[in-house]
Amino acid sequence: MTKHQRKDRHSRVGPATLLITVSVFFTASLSLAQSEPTVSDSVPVDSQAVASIAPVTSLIVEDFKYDDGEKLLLSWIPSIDDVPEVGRITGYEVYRITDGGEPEKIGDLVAGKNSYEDDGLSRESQYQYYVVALSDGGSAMSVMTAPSSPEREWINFGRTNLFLVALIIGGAIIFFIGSARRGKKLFVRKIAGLEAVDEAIGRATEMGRPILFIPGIRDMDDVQTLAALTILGRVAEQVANYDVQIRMPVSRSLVMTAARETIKAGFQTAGRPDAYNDDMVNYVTDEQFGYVAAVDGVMVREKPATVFLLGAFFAESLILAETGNSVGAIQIAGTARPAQLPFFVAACDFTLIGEELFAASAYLSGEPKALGSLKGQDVGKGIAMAAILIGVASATLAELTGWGAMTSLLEIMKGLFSSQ
Amino acid sequence: MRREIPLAITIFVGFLLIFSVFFPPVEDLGENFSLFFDIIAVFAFFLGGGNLVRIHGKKLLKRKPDWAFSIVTLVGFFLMLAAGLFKIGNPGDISSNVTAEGSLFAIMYDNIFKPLGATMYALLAFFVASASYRAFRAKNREATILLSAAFVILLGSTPLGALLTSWMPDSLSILEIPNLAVWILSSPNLAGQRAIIIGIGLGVVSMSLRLILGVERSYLGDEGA
Amino acid sequence: MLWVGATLGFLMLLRLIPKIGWISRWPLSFIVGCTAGLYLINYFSSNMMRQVQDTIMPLFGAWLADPTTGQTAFSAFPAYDVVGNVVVAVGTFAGLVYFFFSKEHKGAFGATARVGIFFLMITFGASFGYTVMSRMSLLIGRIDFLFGDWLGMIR
Amino acid sequence: MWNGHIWGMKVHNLGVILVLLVIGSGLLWLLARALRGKEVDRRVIFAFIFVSVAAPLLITMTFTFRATPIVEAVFDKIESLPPGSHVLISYDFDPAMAPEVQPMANVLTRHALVRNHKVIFMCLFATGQGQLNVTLRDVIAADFPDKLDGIDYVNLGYKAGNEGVLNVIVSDFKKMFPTDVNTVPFDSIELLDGIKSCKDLDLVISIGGGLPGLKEWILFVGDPGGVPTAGGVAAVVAPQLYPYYPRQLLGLLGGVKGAAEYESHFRERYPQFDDMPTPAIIMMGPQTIAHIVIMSFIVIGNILYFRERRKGRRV
Repeated sequence: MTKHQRKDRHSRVGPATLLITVSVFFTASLSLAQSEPTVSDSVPVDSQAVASIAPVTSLIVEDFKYDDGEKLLLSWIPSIDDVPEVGRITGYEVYRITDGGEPEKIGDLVAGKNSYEDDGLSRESQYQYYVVALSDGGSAMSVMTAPSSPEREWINFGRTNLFLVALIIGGAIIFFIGSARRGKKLFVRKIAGLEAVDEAIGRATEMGRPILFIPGIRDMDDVQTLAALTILGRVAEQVANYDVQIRMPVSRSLVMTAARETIKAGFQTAGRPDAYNDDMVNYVTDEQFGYVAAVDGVMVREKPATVFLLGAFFAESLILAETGNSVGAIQIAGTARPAQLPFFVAACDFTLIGEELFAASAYLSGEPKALGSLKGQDVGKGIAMAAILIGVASATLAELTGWGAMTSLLEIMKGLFSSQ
Repeated sequence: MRREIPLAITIFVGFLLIFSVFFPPVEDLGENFSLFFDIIAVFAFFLGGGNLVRIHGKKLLKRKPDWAFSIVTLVGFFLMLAAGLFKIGNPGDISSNVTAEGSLFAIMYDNIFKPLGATMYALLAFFVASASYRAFRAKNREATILLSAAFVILLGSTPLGALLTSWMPDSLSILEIPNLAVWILSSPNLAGQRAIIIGIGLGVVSMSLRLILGVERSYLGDEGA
Repeated sequence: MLWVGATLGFLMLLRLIPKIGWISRWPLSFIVGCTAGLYLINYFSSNMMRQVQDTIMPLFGAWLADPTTGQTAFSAFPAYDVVGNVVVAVGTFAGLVYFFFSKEHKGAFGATARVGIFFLMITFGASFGYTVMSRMSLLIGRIDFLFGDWLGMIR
Repeated sequence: MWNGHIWGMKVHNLGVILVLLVIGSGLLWLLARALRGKEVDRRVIFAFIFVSVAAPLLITMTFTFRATPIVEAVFDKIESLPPGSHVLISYDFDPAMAPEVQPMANVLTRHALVRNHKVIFMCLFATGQGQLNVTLRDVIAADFPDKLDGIDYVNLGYKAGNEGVLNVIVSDFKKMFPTDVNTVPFDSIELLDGIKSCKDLDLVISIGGGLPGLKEWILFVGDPGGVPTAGGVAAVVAPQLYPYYPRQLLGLLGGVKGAAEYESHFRERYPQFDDMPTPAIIMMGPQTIAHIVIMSFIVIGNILYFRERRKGRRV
């Protein structure tokens, strides 16, 4: 038996399921009872279908939880004739009546379905539904539901866990930024790729060749591009200090604009605003391989001493890294796209892996505030590690021993990290 | 004021979008953002395109090295722009689709643009070959592990891998190369991927907060002009 | 609502007038704020929460229901699955240790981080293998086009 | 003509031996140079890889493949859905990626149609439309001439907006696709009766390899909408999708190998398609040779490296 066929062994689930089923029946019949005077007498039944198939039962309408009041959730117990393989039921049709108007077919479902989500409704209208079971011989119609409208919820309680965990980790980051600001000393370990940045810029100075900075090929709506720009800010400072050339062909106009501001700021921090000029950054083309061709051209013609490849990279990563290597440049690469990492690891001198890319600017700046955010990030990792440890242990023990306490701990851990 | 207003904007929209996830009535804000972003990006293209024309125009006029290539760039740029803008050769009127069959735009796109792109893309195979000859070396223990894993995967995805270990008894079938390749993908690879992905998740949270709180603000440029 | 985007886009163009060029930082900061805010929760829930939840699993076995009798009984996972589960749990944990910034990689902590690197390297190796496969297919496709469709040498 | 077996593959002609000889002797030459500590120019490597890919294309080698569980899961899902189920196939790739993933799109479409499912086609890549037309021509027009547009399958065409499109269609199809590609209004397409959003679909398949792709389908449609999601991707992104399998991702065809497994499995189950084109299986011939060459490069490169290192130590 495979893992996926596993079932819950706890006997209390049996009665619980029963209880739920009974209560669903109960609420369903209650809601039907309430609507009795207006609806149930007038249930239209297809006369010839009576003999052939049974309709669906216990049709209930509920408000879809945690939306802006646009959805209703229909559920029912399938017709007793809806048996797999035997297949007397060919499907279901869902009808809707809006504000007492004409019925309108809104759904066409295959046999076996027992729910339907009706979206795009208005809070101001009243909706009634019925479901028609179809067979080759005829059809059978269910009772009609009482009029109901979707409700708007202001807070999405389905995401309480997400909110809580995010709050803890976000709070930790903000806390450490704050405590660093108050002057607390924070330790951050060495990150090899970043230790090399100064050296790489220094090398360009010695060789009298430019530095090439490639911020990936995506636009400003990608966090990796933002990460690359924050690193650029630190690199630009050094570039200004060492008085080397920086070349930055980009593939998005917005990135061009933002990169210019970033370099300008870096030059000003270094106290050399006059050395900045707009031509350091130029736009090439949005097209992936057109851009690659242009950057390769720059590499081959200008033979940069140092190449930074930081940001979101796709297939072009290897073309750029290999070309950079062939002109003898020192290359520092980093991306959060795992597929491209092996090539950077192989063809570049230093590689920032995933998270390190996002941490880089904080690390490079050496500013206590920024370093504090790395500390906060570690709190998040600590939580993840603890959760994995406790979760795996409790899951294993719960299965091995069947202790109720372990089972509940497992439920808590799983529940805590369910994020809808 | 030159940095305060932008910072305020960042803080405001940043937190607004974070919280919109938890409040259904404003849940759609994210969708609107993508729309705004596209519009802003279109406007920004005037800057990018203008920059392209300016740089190559300058290169051409001053006869800088390789100025001849600039002619190709500029001709390509303006020809494609005109073809799309004025719908040159389009079968229908001006309202027809840019890429309608028979239009100059479609002809250039299909016969110049697409093959050039595909060619650059296919060059990758050559770079993969030269990288494996030159760069993938067992310099240390880490690199050796990388290489071994790559080897198993490469072998496992060919019939050769199945053949090499087909002599193994059934009880050891797990060690057959294709099965080993699947195991590497679904266990250690999964573990590594997860660690990277979780790390990225946290890294993004921390960096986004730095940006929103204004700890990181170099993209806003200098204090002065 | 579109006018908001259009206005911001227009502000972007003010960059062309040096005197008031700094106003173009407004749309830029709008984009940065939005991207940061949007991705923060997105990445957090799908990358961190989801992956942690998926890693929580029993290692050795589970109680299963017999399909014929309906009785539940403990059944140990096959050794293959057990090894796989242990590797995933240990590897993910060790990988996270590697990314830890606020502790020097020394002693037991350093050893775990080293194990983490090994896992990352296996991941990269697997990626590399699959990428080679992809790139070669690409070249095959291209050459197939050149020789087949274009020169008509094949088939 | 000689008809034997090498490495479990059927060899149809002597050409194979010739090709293997050429490539083998080339590799030996490289090895000999490496043993003497001599590097070769990048251009030699480039030329070599070109020959090793091009030469096997001129001959035919066929293999049989056993489907791995992750591929079989997709097959079983399509097989087990009741006839008439709605299956969406999204073409999220461009011509450059086509050699790898077009075979998947074709065989999956063929399978869905032979099971009498209703197939909805769409693309998230503008250039995916052209690839979709290839399927319409090579699969539907060729093998299913009696299947009708609008009844058995429908082509919704391309919509710009990447993930944004997914974000909308997970709750409302018509908002993004008011008409199909032939401007037939959404409401008057018989096949789409009762399909309001992706949640009403029985299976979603994304074929691709770039951005947006299968991962976005999982995150924006499969997960929030609770729709079974499967896919076929270029091998390069396959390892990143394993974390989603099997909970969020039903099954996956990774690269040419995955496609070849599916083709093999499909042909076994439906012998009437025995003579259908199997581009992926055919491609696995040159693919195998290319892999061997790449592995040899790594080995030779390392021999060179260790020689140099030893020399370096002695000095």
